[in-house]
Amino acid sequence: MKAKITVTPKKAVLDPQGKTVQNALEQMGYQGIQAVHVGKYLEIELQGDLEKARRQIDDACRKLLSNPVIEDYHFEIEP
Amino acid sequence: MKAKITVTPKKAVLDPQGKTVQNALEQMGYQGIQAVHVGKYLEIELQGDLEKARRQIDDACRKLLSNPVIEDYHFEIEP
Amino acid sequence: MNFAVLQFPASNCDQDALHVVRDVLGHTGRMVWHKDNSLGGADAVIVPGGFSYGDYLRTGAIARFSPIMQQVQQFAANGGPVLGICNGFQILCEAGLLPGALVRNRSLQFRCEQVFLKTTNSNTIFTCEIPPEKLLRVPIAHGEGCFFADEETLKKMRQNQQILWQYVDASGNATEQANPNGSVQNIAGISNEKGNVAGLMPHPERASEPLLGSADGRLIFESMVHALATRSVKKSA
Amino acid sequence: MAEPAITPELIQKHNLTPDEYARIKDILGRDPGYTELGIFSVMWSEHCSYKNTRPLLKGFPTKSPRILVGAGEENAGIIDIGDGLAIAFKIESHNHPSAVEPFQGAATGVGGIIRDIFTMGARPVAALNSLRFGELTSPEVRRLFSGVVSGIAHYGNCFGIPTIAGEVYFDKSYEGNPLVNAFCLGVLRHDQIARGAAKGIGNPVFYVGPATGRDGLAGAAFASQDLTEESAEQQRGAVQVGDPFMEKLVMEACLELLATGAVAGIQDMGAAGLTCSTCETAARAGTGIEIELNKVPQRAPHMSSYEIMLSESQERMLIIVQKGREAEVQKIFDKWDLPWAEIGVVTDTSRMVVKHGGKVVADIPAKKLADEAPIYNRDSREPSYLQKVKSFTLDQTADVKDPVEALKLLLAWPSIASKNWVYRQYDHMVRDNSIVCPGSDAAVLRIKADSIPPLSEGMIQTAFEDKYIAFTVDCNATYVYLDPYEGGKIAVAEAARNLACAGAVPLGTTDNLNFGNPHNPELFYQLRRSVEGLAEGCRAFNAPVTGGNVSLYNQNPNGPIDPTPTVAMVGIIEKKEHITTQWFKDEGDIILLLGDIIDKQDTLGGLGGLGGSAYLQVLFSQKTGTPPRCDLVREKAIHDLLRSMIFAGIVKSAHDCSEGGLAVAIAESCISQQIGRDTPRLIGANLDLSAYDIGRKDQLMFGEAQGRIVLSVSAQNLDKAIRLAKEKDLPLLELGRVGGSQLTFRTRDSVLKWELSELHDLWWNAIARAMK
Ligand SMILES: Nc1ncnc2c1ncn2[C@@H]1O[C@H](COP(=O)(O)OP(=O)(O)O)[C@@H](O)[C@H]1O
Ligand SMILES: [Mg+2]
Repeated sequence: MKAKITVTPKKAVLDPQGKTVQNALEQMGYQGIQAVHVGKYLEIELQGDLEKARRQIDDACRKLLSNPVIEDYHFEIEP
Repeated sequence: MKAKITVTPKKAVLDPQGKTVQNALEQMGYQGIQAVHVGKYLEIELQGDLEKARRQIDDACRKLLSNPVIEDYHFEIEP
Repeated sequence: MNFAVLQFPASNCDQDALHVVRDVLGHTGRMVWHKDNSLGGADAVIVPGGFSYGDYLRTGAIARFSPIMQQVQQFAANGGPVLGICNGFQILCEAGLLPGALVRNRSLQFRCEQVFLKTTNSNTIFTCEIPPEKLLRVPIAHGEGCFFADEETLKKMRQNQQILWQYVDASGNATEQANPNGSVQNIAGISNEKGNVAGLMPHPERASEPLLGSADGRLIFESMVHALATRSVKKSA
Repeated sequence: MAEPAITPELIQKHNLTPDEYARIKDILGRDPGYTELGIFSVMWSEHCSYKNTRPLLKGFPTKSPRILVGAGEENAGIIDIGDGLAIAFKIESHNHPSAVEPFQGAATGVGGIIRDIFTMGARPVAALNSLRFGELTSPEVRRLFSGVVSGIAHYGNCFGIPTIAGEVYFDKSYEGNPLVNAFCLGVLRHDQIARGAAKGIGNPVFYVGPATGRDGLAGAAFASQDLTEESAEQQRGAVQVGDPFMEKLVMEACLELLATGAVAGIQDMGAAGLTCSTCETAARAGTGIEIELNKVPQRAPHMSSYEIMLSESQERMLIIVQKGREAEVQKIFDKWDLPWAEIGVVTDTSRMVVKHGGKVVADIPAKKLADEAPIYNRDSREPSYLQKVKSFTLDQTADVKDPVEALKLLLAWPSIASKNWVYRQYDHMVRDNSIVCPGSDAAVLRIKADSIPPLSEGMIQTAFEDKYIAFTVDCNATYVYLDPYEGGKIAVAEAARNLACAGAVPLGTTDNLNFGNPHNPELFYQLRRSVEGLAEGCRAFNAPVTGGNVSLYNQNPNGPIDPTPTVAMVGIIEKKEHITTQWFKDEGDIILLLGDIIDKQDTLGGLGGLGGSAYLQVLFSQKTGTPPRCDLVREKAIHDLLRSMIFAGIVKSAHDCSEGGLAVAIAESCISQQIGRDTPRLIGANLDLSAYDIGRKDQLMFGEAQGRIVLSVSAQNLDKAIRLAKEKDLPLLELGRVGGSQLTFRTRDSVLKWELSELHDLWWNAIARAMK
């Protein structure tokens, strides 16, 4: 199985990186950009039972992979 | 529209972050983990015509958002 | 001898580079703002260290799109000498003026410490004044200095002798231990194929006065000066 | 948006007592609105008003002929260093935010203190940090420790300021409540001093920097209450995130702008953001100020006036511009691609008026709000634990059995071990001025022409000799816990000693008072007594206090932290030839001890310097006993003598004896020079202590008597050194010679040997190992 995890800064939290990238894109002439958010992407290849994996990944996201104070996470598991 | 972009390190590039996360996960007692890859995730909210957006994002990925020497990118656009 | 030191938003070793070429080596030099469209007739360009654009996205990724970089491309294409230090090295790689790329240190930590460098090619305009056997003691200060290039790029670089400096231990061996960031083959600095553009992660401008612990870094600037004096290199627009 | 009604519960939630609320009504002549309540609550929090500590702080010496801007006048004090140049420096705590989110908490702490410095018109050129954590055996502590260190590194490195010195201690009492104190020093010319005053009726008020979000709402208030799960949870709502890239641009732009002369007043938006900066600038100038919140750039939708006024979004500045020169300001901020907005005007009403969409949401007399917070003289009672401490004797403690092992254990103790795991993550060399980097008693920085901010039109900078500034930050909180008064004196004495070892004369001090809840009389006693000790120390070394910071309510469920009055001291070195480092230099040099082996006059505990020692903590897990006394007169005499020897050009190395006593100081002198990555320069020493080995060996080797310095001189200068000591009639003991690849101590009945490579490995790698 493969777990695909995205970790993004909470909306209320300042995302200086996103802002800087947005400015750069506008400088380069790209149009119609309203917001840019930069986060982390993780791919975890793992074996075993799907349900267990789901629980493990969710647990790991909270405990290790994201910083719940400033980040949200989201994941899917591909068989 | 929202463009969801993932940028991942090429296999040949050493990914110490991935290794560290894998070790940490194993330390924490998670089982069956074969590999971990850590990359970037970008969300770009934009307006305008879908096709144009697709071209723009692809262009931006090649020019700015990823470095072809070390990274691969992939994106989807949600209407 | 007239140096142009580029200044990007959050360059922070720009003053240091200018200090060394002007106050220590007694040449002329001036800052060139990243929005400018001219290098003002400089004989050589230094792309200094720092955290241009906060290192956001990728080190050097955004800076390379500044207007001044087109002038640098031109200048380099005409054979003008360009030296990138630390973040400057990263910018030159991103701009395609140098091969490869710089990624996160293997330790995942920023490292600031003295390292020893072996010069692996002494007949370039950046190394000609460095005694072949001499080890340079120069500080590093970076979080993303791990040099990467794929096998065939490395092969070409070796053939063209584009690898200029390697991290070594006190006795000159390029050991695993001596490698502060995980760079392939302990690579600390390289040049382009033509040999007129070079980049390195260590900071020679921080090792150009005995008072600061080492003056070995001077040799790199003095090499550029010597080369320019003896060869005829084009002036910038 | 409907604002909540003011209820007693709401008032209490804002940490305001009924009396304080009555006073507010009194000042306003009516009930406050919700926004006004928030404004008062942050301005009258301990963090902004020092309401519990002001009476104590009055005891600090704050005058000297060199002081250009004194304590409390502005964001930071300023000291003359000659040739028309000056330095501005200050220390600031970010303890509670770092407990909630270590990386961002520490990063924004650094950002905040840097802003305080360039707000004065100075260019920030050096950063220090003083850190306290629980023991590294706890995973949670390791998380906080590495988070804080990488947060400091992230901000300072990116901004481009060398983090050149600091200190780290590990002790159970800080578990869950780490201390993160950040110091910054800047350089400027006398004629470049900027003021945080809203001068000039009719002058426009500018807002510069990123948009305001809900970040760190009321952080000042948060820092002024016990750290509890709930209070922390509130904060998690919107943690402040630092953007060093933005700060670097704001700093360069502000210095450029100040050079134009278009600025009438400037103030950073730190704690209590817009609230504090507007009312303080008005109060300082005796003017009024009026702002319209709809003009304030906002990051989040539908922000209430309460939220906008109390937000602590980072990297923002308030600038009062000379009327008619707005265009110059706009030009510079556009050059640096910085957001700015004109949000208000200076008035003659001496009131702070805040409008939101034209509607007045706050109308408060600025001076009363800023300067007339209630002042409390808290009760203080000698803590009961001190009785037990004082009665401690060594009767139950046998003399050291295995001194060889003991020294190894001490060198590997995280609080004594090398802090290279920390400072190698900090860029401590950027700006090309770091002469003595982290790893010696005090760091030494060069001040050169490019250290000062851009000059105004018509200013001529006459060339000046480079200047050399020395830095240290110190506080042995164990001593302070065991004897707040002596401990306070010792913190200052150790700082001054570290400066003297570098060849420097103290210029001034900034202190950070990290303590527990002031409502607890026993904790307030610690605060009161140690401040008295600090004050006396600063007087003794002519190092007046130019400013500082108070952080109370530092405790966790297990109780308060050890009282930790951190002392950062800055000194000047006259000639570069005087710059001295702590490590031994050459084979054959003579090793001397300036001061006594045992402090015979120590009538306090008579523990021979073992009270509160690292030795008792490491080998017997005992943190007790009366700490060594501190004789300030003698200490000062010792420092003066050391300097006279350094000025005479005969001192090759000087290292102060602190934690771990003589043995640790000698060992560090042998192993602490690092010439390159994984490349120490080890140099042995051969000592004969038999003549002094008359009492207990543990006292001889590991006692921490104060006022002692280990130095080395070349053989031919020995007589000269002895003569100088005789003249001052101070003890200078010959201990042995530098040389070899081992450290050996000859005692009355044995010869103790250590391999340097082993000692270095234990000391250099201890923290890295603990972090694995
Ligand atoms: N957090 C830190 N940041 C930078 N330097 C540090 C830090 N902690 C310790 N150091 C450096 O390590 C050396 C030893 O620190 P310390 O044991 O406190 O010295 P001393 O006991 O002489 O005051 C000093 O040079 C100090 O500046
Ligand atoms: Mg200390």
